[in-house]
Amino acid sequence: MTSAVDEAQLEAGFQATIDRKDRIEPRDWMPDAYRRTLVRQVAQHAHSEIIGMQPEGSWIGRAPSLRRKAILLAKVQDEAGHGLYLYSATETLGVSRDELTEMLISGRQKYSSIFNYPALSYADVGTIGWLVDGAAICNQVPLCRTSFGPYGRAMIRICKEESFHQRQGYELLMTMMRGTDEQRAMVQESVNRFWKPALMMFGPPDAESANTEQSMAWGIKTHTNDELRARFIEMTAPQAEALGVTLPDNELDWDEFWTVVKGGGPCNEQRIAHRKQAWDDGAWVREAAAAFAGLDTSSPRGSDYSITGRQS
Amino acid sequence: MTSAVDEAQLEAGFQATIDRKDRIEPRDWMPDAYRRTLVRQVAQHAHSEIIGMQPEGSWIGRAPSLRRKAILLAKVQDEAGHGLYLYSATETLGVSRDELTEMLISGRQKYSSIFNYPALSYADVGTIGWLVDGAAICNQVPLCRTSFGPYGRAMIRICKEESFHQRQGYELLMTMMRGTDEQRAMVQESVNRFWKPALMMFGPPDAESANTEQSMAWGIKTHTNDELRARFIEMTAPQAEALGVTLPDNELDWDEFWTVVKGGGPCNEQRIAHRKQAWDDGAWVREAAAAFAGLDTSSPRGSDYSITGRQS
Amino acid sequence: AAELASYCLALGDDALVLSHRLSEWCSRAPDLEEDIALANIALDLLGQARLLLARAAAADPSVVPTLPEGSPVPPEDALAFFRDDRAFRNVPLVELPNGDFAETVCRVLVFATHRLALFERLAAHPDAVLSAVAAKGVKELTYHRDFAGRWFVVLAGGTEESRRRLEAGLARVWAHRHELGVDAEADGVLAHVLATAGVAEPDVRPVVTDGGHTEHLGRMLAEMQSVARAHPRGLW
Amino acid sequence: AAELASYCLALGDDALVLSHRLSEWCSRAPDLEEDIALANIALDLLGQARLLLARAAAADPSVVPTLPEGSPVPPEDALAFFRDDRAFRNVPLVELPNGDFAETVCRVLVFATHRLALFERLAAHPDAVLSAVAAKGVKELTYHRDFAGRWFVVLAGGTEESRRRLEAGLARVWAHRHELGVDAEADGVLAHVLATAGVAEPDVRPVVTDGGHTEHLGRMLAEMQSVARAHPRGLW
Repeated sequence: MTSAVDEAQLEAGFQATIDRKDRIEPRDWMPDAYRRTLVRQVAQHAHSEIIGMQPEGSWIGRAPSLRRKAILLAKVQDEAGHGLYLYSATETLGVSRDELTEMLISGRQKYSSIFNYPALSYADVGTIGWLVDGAAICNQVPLCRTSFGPYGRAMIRICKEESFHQRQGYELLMTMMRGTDEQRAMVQESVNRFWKPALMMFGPPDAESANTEQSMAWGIKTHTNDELRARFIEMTAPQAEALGVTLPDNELDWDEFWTVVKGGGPCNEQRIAHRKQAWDDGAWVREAAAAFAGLDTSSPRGSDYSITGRQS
Repeated sequence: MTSAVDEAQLEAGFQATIDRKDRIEPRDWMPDAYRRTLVRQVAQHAHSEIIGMQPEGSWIGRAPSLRRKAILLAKVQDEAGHGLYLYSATETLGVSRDELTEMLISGRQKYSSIFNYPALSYADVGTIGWLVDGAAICNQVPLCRTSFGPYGRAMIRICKEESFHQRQGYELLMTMMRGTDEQRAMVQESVNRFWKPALMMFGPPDAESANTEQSMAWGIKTHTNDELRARFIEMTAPQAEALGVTLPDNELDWDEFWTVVKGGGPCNEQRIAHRKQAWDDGAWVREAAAAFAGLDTSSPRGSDYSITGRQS
Repeated sequence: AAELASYCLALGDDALVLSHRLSEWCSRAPDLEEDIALANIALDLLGQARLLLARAAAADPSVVPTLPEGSPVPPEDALAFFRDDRAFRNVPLVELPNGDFAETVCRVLVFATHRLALFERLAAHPDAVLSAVAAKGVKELTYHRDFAGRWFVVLAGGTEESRRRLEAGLARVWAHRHELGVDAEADGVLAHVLATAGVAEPDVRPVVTDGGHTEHLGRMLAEMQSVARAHPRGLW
Repeated sequence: AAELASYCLALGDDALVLSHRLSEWCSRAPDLEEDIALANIALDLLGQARLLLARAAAADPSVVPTLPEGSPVPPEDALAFFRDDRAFRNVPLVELPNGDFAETVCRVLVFATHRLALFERLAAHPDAVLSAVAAKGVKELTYHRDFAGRWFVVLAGGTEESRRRLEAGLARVWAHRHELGVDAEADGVLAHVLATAGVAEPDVRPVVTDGGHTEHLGRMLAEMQSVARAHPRGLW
């Protein structure tokens, strides 16, 4: 057991590491509250990637060209990959993917509320890339310098891929704007629906944001919600002009935000039910893999077992 | 226990009833073999109605006009109704619907092999009405005079509805033939696929038909397979001409027939799996209804319980 | 006339979309009697949809999508098969996937109860066509509501599993109930059914839909419109 | 050229249709690793499909459906999105619904094993495009086969349930195996995998398909082609 004096010393060392912008690593001492906050934040981020596969994923089967089908499938696959890195980061904090998935499914952990809005047309695939991934990047670029090492390194890789997705989304919208009148109307209608929910992705106004202060002191957060929101609006306005769409005003309905966060959004139940179904349907496969691995506990994926010995 | 002498007397009375074209009723004495043959035949007929809902049913969601959607849904619903009358007829012979359904699902009882061919275009909805229902009517009209009362009476009602379906199918094809070149090609392609399977609905050539002789003596069957087949071809040729389609030749591949009967047709497994799924998925509902009815054992359907007392 | 057209479209689309969902039960119901009954309800609603879409098209021809010249598609079909999902006016409640039999029973109960209360009033509507559709619909909807109401009571009092499923299905439907509007008459009938069945009103937060659709409608229309759209000059 | 086009269409449609089925697993796989792996296989097959459809269109432009004048749709998309199901040349095996993960594993195993054996030979095909597609495909298909083969062995040796599901899935796939043609090399590889897993070759009757399709393809294309067909002049 650590004495109070030791603890104060450890805490001082921890804060010093943060203050000189060094990373905290999994084996380093860290305050329980820091660990809990990080688990909550990284898990929420991981869940957002996984739940975020659904709105766009529902359009893979209807992508209107083979090229777009390949781009969209690869993008949704990347989101699964991001989920994987982030769940791995939480595993270094001592929480397993299974535990986190159970917390997601049971509603004890959240994911980004933006994914509780439906994707209703192919233009939404573009808009999600442009605005939703764009807002995510604004939120996440500062997190590349976040104090917890595994999280910061995951964010560097994720941000790189997200920028690529954002450009692809914008390019889809640009192409559609050069198409038919109906397509242009689809793009505008899609932007109308996503603009305000995208702005809400930065979280409530600073005055109402409960965790900002402590998170900033810990180097988990580096800018306030309103700062990031303003930066995003500034970045996006000229892009909208180049695209030829009108952005709605920036008046946000925070009652709607809280309703959606608390489970009353258009798709909350659908998203969780989809994830639960996939998880439950896959239980026998995960059990079989565990049984096969036996005491070894390594999953078959990791093995280099080759059926024919001719693997390239 | 009935003595041998009594049994001979009963059998003579039974045969006399048949010979003077009177009906055998459920409470009448009948030979075990007659009962078994009837159960097999009526059950097979009932199963055919129920399995026959599937190929056309898969097009209800894609019917290309609201009028056609209504016609098709009503037709498939009629097939459920036919199944219901026929299962009721077998119940008078002491076999319940549940038992028969289990025998269908486990493959111990058959259904008409025609439904193991897929319905691949909307023209098939018309062709199934014209050729498949047409062949069924040829088979069934004589059965209206079959010796077992409940079966004969069910057939009268069913044949009336089947004629209506046949006319509707033919009318759909006629309409499509007045449409685009693509539609005309769809009709011809559909007729090409269904013609021979429809001819095989009359069963194997007389020389190979195992049960014909006894069934004719019992008044369960009144014409041979080949007689009925020839009658159908004769009836259909001028209809094809009026429609403007070419009928394929009449050379039948009996190896294919037996392959399909024995389970190797394009859709055998799909049809049974679909039926099994529906039956299994509905088990909890049937159990709930039975539990609710309690000792009464009547199902809620039969009750005249009204929620509000305002039922019209 | 534009207002009448818009109103008829909304009522017609509700009927069309729910009819399509109910027709998905065809050959899949728990038993033949329910297969037939659900097809009956689907057919009644399809009939209502056809009359209402035709009335909408007659009241305001501008609501009908433009088709290639020489297309023989009648207005009711142009509306059903050539409109994009975003132009559909139905409530999200009717486009949700069927769920199990219990959820279907709950949806039919809530939908038919509300629509019946509305149609009883619409039977006095100044538009002769709409009032006639409503008057005919009252009889049909009474049957739908009573079919669903009987099964509601049976499933509530059947087995533990049927009650669990019924309550879960009711909660899902109840979260969309506000889309049907406020109606004291419907409230009374539903309260009576729940009381008879001994089921408590679900404590659920209404789903925010803002007059939009769910992701399910687009998928449904992709299937429903596929043949018609592949043959825009087809005769059927 | 017509023969080459027809051959490329058949190979391309197999890849396109199976890719679509595999992409249906996206966000639904047993775990993230399998979600990613199945998407990889789907992407590889989609890539093969694009090259093969483009080759078919170049070899014989008459296979490409006619689109409205001024339509910007490239040949690969005209073939994928504007052909009727009856013009698709794929084997029925690839259009069957996914079933569970075990059935998917069996389908990928059998399909990739056969296609790999074929592509190894096609790498020497006189048509430079086809031979290049085959040479690239060999590497991809080896990965697909080994992914499926590893899971085949795991599911066979996992739990009672996984073995039961694997055997049931294999039987369903095996009944369509003849559609891929006779291939001694593939036979050998599959026999080896089955032996390694300790699974007996299923004793099933081959399903009669006569070069036709199942009812599943039409439904799949109704979904797949819906957006493209709603916007025949669209730019994407």
